[in-house]
Amino acid sequence: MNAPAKPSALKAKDFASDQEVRWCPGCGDYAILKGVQKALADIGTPPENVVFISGIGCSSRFPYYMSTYGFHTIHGRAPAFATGVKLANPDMDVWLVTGDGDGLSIGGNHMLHALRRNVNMQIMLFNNEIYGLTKGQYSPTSKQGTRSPSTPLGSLDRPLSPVLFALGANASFVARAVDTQQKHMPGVLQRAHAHEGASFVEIYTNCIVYNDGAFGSFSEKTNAADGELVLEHGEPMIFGQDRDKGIRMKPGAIELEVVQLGVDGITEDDLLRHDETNRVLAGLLGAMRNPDFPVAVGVLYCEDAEAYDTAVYRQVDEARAAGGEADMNALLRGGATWTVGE
Amino acid sequence: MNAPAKPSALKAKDFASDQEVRWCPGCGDYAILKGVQKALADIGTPPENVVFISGIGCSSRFPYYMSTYGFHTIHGRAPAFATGVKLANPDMDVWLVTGDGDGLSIGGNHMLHALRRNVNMQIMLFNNEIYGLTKGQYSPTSKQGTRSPSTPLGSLDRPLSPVLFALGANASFVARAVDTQQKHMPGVLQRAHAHEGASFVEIYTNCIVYNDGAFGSFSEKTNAADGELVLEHGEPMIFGQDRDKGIRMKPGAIELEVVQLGVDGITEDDLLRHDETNRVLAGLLGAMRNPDFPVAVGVLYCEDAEAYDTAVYRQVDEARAAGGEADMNALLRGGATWTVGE
Amino acid sequence: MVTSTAVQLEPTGTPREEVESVVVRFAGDSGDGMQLTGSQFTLATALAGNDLATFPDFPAEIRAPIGTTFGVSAFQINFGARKIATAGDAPDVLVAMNPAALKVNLGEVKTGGTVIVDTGTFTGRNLKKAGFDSDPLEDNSLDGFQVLTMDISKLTMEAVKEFGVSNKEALRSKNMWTLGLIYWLYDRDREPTINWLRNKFAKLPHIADANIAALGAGHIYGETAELPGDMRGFTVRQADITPGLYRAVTGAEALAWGLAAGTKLADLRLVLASYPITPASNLLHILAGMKQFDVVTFQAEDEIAAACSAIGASFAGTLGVTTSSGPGIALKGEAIGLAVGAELPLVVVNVQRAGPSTGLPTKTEQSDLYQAVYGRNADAPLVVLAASSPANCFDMGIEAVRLATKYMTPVMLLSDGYMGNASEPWLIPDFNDYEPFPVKFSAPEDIGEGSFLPYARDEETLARPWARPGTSGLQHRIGGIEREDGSGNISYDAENHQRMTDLRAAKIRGIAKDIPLQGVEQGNESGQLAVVGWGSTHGPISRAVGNLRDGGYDVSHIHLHHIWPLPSNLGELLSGFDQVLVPEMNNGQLVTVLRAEYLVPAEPINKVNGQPFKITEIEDAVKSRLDGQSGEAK
Amino acid sequence: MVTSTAVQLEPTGTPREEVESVVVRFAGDSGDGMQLTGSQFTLATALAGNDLATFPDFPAEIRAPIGTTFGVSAFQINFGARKIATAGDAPDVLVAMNPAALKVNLGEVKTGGTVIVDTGTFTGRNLKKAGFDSDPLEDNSLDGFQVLTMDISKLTMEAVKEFGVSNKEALRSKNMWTLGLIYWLYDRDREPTINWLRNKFAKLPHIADANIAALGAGHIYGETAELPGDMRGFTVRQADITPGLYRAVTGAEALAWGLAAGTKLADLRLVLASYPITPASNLLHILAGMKQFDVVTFQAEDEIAAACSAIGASFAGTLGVTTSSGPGIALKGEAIGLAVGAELPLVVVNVQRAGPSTGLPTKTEQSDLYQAVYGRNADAPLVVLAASSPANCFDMGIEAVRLATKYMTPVMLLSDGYMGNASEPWLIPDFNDYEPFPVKFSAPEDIGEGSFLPYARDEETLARPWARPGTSGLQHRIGGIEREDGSGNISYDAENHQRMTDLRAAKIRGIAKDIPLQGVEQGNESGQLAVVGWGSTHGPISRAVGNLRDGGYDVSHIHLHHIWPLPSNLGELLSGFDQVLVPEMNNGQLVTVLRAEYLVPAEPINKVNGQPFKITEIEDAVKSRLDGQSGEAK
Ligand SMILES: Cc1ncc(C[n+]2csc(CCOP(=O)(O)OP(=O)(O)O)c2C)c(N)n1
Ligand SMILES: Cc1ncc(C[n+]2csc(CCOP(=O)(O)OP(=O)(O)O)c2C)c(N)n1
Ligand code: SF4
Ligand code: SF4
Ligand SMILES: [Mg+2]
Ligand SMILES: [Mg+2]
Repeated sequence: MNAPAKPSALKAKDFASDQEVRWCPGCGDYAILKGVQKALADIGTPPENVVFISGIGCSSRFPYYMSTYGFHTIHGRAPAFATGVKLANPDMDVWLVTGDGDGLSIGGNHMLHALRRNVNMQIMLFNNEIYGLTKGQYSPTSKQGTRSPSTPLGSLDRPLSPVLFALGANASFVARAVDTQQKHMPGVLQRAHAHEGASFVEIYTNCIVYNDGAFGSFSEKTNAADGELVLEHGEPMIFGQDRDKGIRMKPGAIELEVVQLGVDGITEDDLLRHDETNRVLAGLLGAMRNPDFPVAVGVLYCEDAEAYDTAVYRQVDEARAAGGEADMNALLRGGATWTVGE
Repeated sequence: MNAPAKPSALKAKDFASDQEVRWCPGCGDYAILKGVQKALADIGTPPENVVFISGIGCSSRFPYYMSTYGFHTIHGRAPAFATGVKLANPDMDVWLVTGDGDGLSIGGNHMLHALRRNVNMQIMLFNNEIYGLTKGQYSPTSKQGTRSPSTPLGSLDRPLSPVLFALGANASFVARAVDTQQKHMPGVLQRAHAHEGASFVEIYTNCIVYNDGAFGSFSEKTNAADGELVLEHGEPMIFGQDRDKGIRMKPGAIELEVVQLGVDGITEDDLLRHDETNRVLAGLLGAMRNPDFPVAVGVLYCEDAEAYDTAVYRQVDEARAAGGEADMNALLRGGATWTVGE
Repeated sequence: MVTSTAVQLEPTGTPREEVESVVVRFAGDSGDGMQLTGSQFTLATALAGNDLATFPDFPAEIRAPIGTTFGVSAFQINFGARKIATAGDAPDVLVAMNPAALKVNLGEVKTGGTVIVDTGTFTGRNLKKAGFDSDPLEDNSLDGFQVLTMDISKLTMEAVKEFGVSNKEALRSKNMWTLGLIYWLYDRDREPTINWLRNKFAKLPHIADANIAALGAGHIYGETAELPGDMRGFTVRQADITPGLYRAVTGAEALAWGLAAGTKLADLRLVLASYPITPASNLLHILAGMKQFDVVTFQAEDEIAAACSAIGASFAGTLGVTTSSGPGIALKGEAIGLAVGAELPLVVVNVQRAGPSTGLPTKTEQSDLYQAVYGRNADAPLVVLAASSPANCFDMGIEAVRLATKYMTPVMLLSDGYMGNASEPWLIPDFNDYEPFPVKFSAPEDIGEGSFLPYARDEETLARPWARPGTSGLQHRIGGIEREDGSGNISYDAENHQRMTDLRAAKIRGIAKDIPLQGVEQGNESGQLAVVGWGSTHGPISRAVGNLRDGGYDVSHIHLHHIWPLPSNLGELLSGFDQVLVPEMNNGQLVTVLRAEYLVPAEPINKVNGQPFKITEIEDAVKSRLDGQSGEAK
Repeated sequence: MVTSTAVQLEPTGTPREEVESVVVRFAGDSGDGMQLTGSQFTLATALAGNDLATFPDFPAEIRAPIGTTFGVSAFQINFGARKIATAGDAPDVLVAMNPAALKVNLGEVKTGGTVIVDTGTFTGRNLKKAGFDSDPLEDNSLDGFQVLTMDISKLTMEAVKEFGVSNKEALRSKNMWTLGLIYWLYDRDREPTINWLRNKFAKLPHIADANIAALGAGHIYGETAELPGDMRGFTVRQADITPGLYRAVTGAEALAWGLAAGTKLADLRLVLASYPITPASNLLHILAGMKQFDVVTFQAEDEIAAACSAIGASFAGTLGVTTSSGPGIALKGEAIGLAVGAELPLVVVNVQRAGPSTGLPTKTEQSDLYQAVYGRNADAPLVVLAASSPANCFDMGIEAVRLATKYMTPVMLLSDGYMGNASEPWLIPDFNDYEPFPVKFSAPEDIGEGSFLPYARDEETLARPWARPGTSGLQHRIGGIEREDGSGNISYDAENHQRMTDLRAAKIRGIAKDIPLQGVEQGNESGQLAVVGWGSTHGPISRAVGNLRDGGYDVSHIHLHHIWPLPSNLGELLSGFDQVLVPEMNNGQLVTVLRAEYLVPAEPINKVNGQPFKITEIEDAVKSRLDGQSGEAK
């Protein structure tokens, strides 16, 4: 699952289409576009074998800006369209772009089922915690109390955490990246690509118009070191400007705590080491939120499992091997027949 | 949240309608009907203040058999109808009946959002791991490899666990019951009723026609003691015919293990005590499956939180208090106006 | 002449009465195996050389409590020496395996018809369950019928006792005993059923033996027992049927095979994405077993996902198909609109059921025509086809694939619950006789210097090109926002939207040039009255018009398989009739389309009770219009 | 006579030319504040006593890069001394704040019209962004127009520099400078705008001051600068308007208020469940701010949930309302079918947009009539209403609530993007003049001895009773499976299904008795040609027919507010005209319904480019039909 990127002659710009990019100036989606084009160049799949599928939303305009095949579909249904593409042709490298509204409000069910089925594709959920395209209504990831055109007195719903939702949906790969972190994002996307099955990547993105600064506590350069925990499989969980803080299991409890290295005799050995294969740990990490905890980014969870589309064609191949050549005339003549003579 | 049942003059039969029950003879849903009528009698809400809402499926015929108000709606959408009822009249005691197909296949999204919003109702998901009404296709909870009319070579999808899904959906109350366990079920339902917000109860039920015996390893009388762990808040996790087995955290790991009391010096004190308020523990318990683990039943998770409909009417009341009497003529005349004279 | 291959007809024992056609209905508890009994009788009847049509009528419950009226399952067959068009208006013979079956079905039996009853089930308890206040065998309820009572339960038990089967298993052979009796009554051969039993119970030979013994016992009972009245068995001559190899086929089978055949002719993989729903699920089940035909099936999480993944599959260069029934089709509307805008091939099958809303899932209706023709937001024209009989589903399946791929458009194909479940004899076609219509995907060399234009158009068909992902140089992006003519790029330009709207409409309208001119099934090309039908009303209309013409009425039968666009000559054709009558199992839908299109004063005959038309209902409607007319020839 | 309350009109400085009506279009970058400018001008114009109509035209992007053509935002107003029916076919005056605005809008300006340009933005970079190869101010592109060029950017900067605002803030006042100029041009009062600015920037007084200074500077520029040619400012006389208190109202506002007013008249709580979608979201936003009117709003997870929770709310005894646009309405189809079957009140509002599929969300169309009338599975009739103008939305909102609650039925109310966003002056009604229609819920005492029958019917309306959960003794169960007449229990009975289908149809058809007879808006009750319209085409048709009648043509204007059922006299009315013409912003939908219902040879005029009809388009269509006719009076 940790397949290294093949050397590739492709450049990021080979994945850019001729269409003018039309997000608001300063929108976080520009940075993600750059990060994705970089990741694709690193991965090296020829553009004609890549398909981008999206729903509806600002983020879902994404496919138009890629030089690959692309389908900008309808609101919330991108996982279903993408599943269809893989069922038709499992050789295509399918990337899905959705938003927090598209993917978790109207499209929550398709997301759920694409994840549990483990259809082989990369799902990038651009989470700006707001409906951008329809001008600023709150979304299922908006913080409680969000004032928006549809909630002038503040929203009342408890928000969803995309990664906890994905883990509950039995996803086999769950990761996080941040629009502003251009160094980190392509690596996460490469990991997602290398994974067989549905790879879910939540990408925080700043909607400068309707929800500016929602992630400033960790996405801004000055806050990243203290606000974020960058996960690496097998590595101890250290963070902080001075790399002097860590995460461990609170003794005697089933919860995490932040500790200070060097204080009370705490050393690196006391810290949790990241284990990507532990779904429960992923849940603990995914639930960490500023300011009490750093926000975990990178690969939270990764589990080996057969991809759905692979299994589908395994069954097709087995049926063909067992059933012999498919003969339409034989099919029509199977079972009880009788002849009426001249 | 542990409100004791009020003494009630109502009997189970006061909740039975005059309609003939039309499930297959031997269907587990009969037992659930009995359990629910018993629980309602114990709770004591007058039938006219109770509303049963269901989707479509064998299980969803439920409302016709209750002497309360009832609405048998359309496939998968019961949580949305129920939300509407609570928005219209938060005083109604709303119970939702759905199946594993109704509630988690077509209806997964509404379930997700009803749970995270924490709309005050009891959601009973009758999980028989199959589509009963449409004659036996596999469902999202069917085990991988299930042979059914739509998967003659075996199903390929990874199943969902309803309780893990609910936890990932940020549900505030998650529990489990079993059709055959008539002593246990009413208590769980009472707890669900006492909880403010969306109470999710997975109820295993046997589809005698299309999936007979799916839960035999713990739902049959002879297997229950060894196959099941009955959860009680604050109590150590002990199970087994001889109450000699227990559950503890595996030392040094974030996972559970089954241990034998008395062996290797293990005592009750080594065992986990159930803590309903720990969502991560609930996830660990919800994931336990036969034969390696007992199946956890009872209240897995329960958290205090304001119900959505309560909050909605809080805002309405605040707006009324602030805005004064609602005057339609004043509304129409608000803002810029001008007079055209005779 | 009929030769039944590898089957020897038994010599007839007693002198038999000859009849031209008969309607038999088997009715019993859901657990009594009436559907099996019916299909075995169908096969035996086909082998005997009769023409036939059948109507299975399932209960809505999976397994209703035994003995209740709502648990009654029935199977009706109409067979004869002449062309049989419907399953028959009213049974000549009713077999009632229990009181509930009698209760539910007696009302439909022809006056003077025969009622065969298993007295073994007429216990007080069962009578009560069926809602009888007194025993209908003892009061006068059955006056006017020829009643044959026998204790089939007991007779079966006796017949099978030597095979060491349990009581329960023994009683399960009752249906075979009954079948044996009916075989005797109509002089059918038992051999194919015996073979079928041996095969079905290959692993349980004692069960096979018991069933075969019961079958034989019922037959012997007919031969030897003193049946009341002048009942001495019947002969139904062989019908005059086109020679060839036949099979029985249900609409579900024929449609599934037709779709697979169509994609083979188009040289495509078929990707079926569906969500179970009565009565469409069978299509999913059948295609799920056809993986060797390059058929991939997918049970989606809901109908929306099914439609969307089918469209995704079409985008990826295979044929996406999605199947459902009315309420499920409603959910697919938004996605179908995308397929219209994106101009991707897609076949949407609607096996209609009685509505509105959940309605009566197990009952038939053809009330989704409005939905098919008009049921989308905005101007979103597509092709609508309707099969007319179980066997016709095969050809309509192929036609749907042909039009979808040739014109890059969604095609809505309408079947219904009746057609889907009923079976009819089918002269099996030779697949090699079908003209292939392989899809030509765009190739890199097609585009020359410029870049690929996904919304360039074929001059003749107005179809856009289809470029398969994976093809180098043809990368393109499409979507639901209005697309620029040619490039397909997003365009908010006003005139482009007008042009694209016009093009989409013209493309679909133009298909009228590519479908057969509308013919007249029976009768003249003009005259006093045309009965215009579509879908599974074909059978009753065809028989009714035949009868009426035999009776001297100037009536013609016009049957539509192409609902949208309509055949280009239809308007002219209809204008040649004084009256146009449109029988529909809905509240009047095709009639609206015809009136709007052609301003012909077409009138509806509606039936919305979940049952197919009776022949007499159509006859009466025509007669009431023509008999009133002054002077002229009837 | 017009008196503007509390506002003094400034004395006119220069001698002015009198004109009867004028069309002005403000166009600029999305960031230039054109919508604000437009609405301020609208208010000032209303205060000046003119009649008016407006058309805001937003870009599809939230914030397109500055200076691009797809980022252009425009606002058009037509005002005059006579009745104004539309926002005007072609601008007399175009204000172009940058090259892109000029590029996009110039084509529509009337020949000889005036073009006002901010030269400060005509930099090489901006010209390129707008797609100009050469500077249109320097080549001959503007020949034939009266061009007023001035460096508005610079003039504004100078006017505001004393207020210590940043450059960026200063430039943001450009729109006020421009508004000042136009105020001068048409002799409008600045005072209300000044008050509005003070109010809006109450917390930023220096910004308010800067804007007010810019407004004044633009005005002074007009008064003092040497404007080219004979441009000397215009006077538009006050129109002859019904006296009373007026306000400007958008369709969204009027509709939201109408729904709230309707539920008040029905004595019900309103529960609005909706999912955001352009151009319907405003309804949700407005109602979300009306909690004190016993309005509960709910942003559901999708449109299906929105429809279902609205229906749930109706089941619970409040009025469920759900609002959306075409694609969202498509998703609600299945749920609406349940409301039809369950016979629950429900108001479904469709603010139509251009389609199919995602289409052009910010452009207008009226192409969802098919979907409204026919777009469900099975026979599922409901009421369809259509508002005809922004202000009319108020009354139609009330009418929707009245019919839904009186007849226990879903009502589909059609608005459109144009109507929703456009504003018009509204003679504010007195809410006390509206007749209340309080719902009478079933009460325990109604049922006497027997049990409650949820499908008993009112003899006159055929409506079933409405029993509110919480009412003792009226517990009942309903659902989507066919319900037994009376008891509402599940019934698979064939004749019951027929009866219920007939009852549902008869109930809706019967509503024709409860709606106004169709009148003629202009012209005679019979004659050569009737133009039949619905929805927001009311404006252009009304003006076109007026013009035509002034020109001696025998034309009448018939406008439908009730689409289904149709008014009972409509067929007869239409039959009195030789020709019937149906202009629609779709590919011909109402025309289909009229042809099918009445067999009248109605002909369509279609326009599907996302823009409202121009008056001349309708005039031309009528003339081409009537001018060709021999001999008779035009
Ligand atoms: C069926 C349907 N319902 C609603 C809409 C309107 N709509 C378009 S995008 C969107 C939400 C976008 O939010 P999100 O997915 O978070 O994307 P963002 O714009 O924030 O990137 C909505 C409600 C639609 N296009 N189609
Ligand atoms: C829109 C729609 N799609 C499909 C169906 C058919 N359908 C009815 S119930 C059901 C699944 C039932 O499964 P489940 O929810 O598990 O209930 P069970 O019968 O097992 O209790 C399906 C697919 C329907 N009624 N409506
Ligand atoms: S509205 Fe927000 S999310 Fe959309 S393009 Fe603008 S900044 Fe980005
Ligand atoms: S099919 Fe299964 S779930 Fe449905 S009623 Fe029968 S036993 Fe119960
Ligand atoms: Mg978003
Ligand atoms: Mg189930």
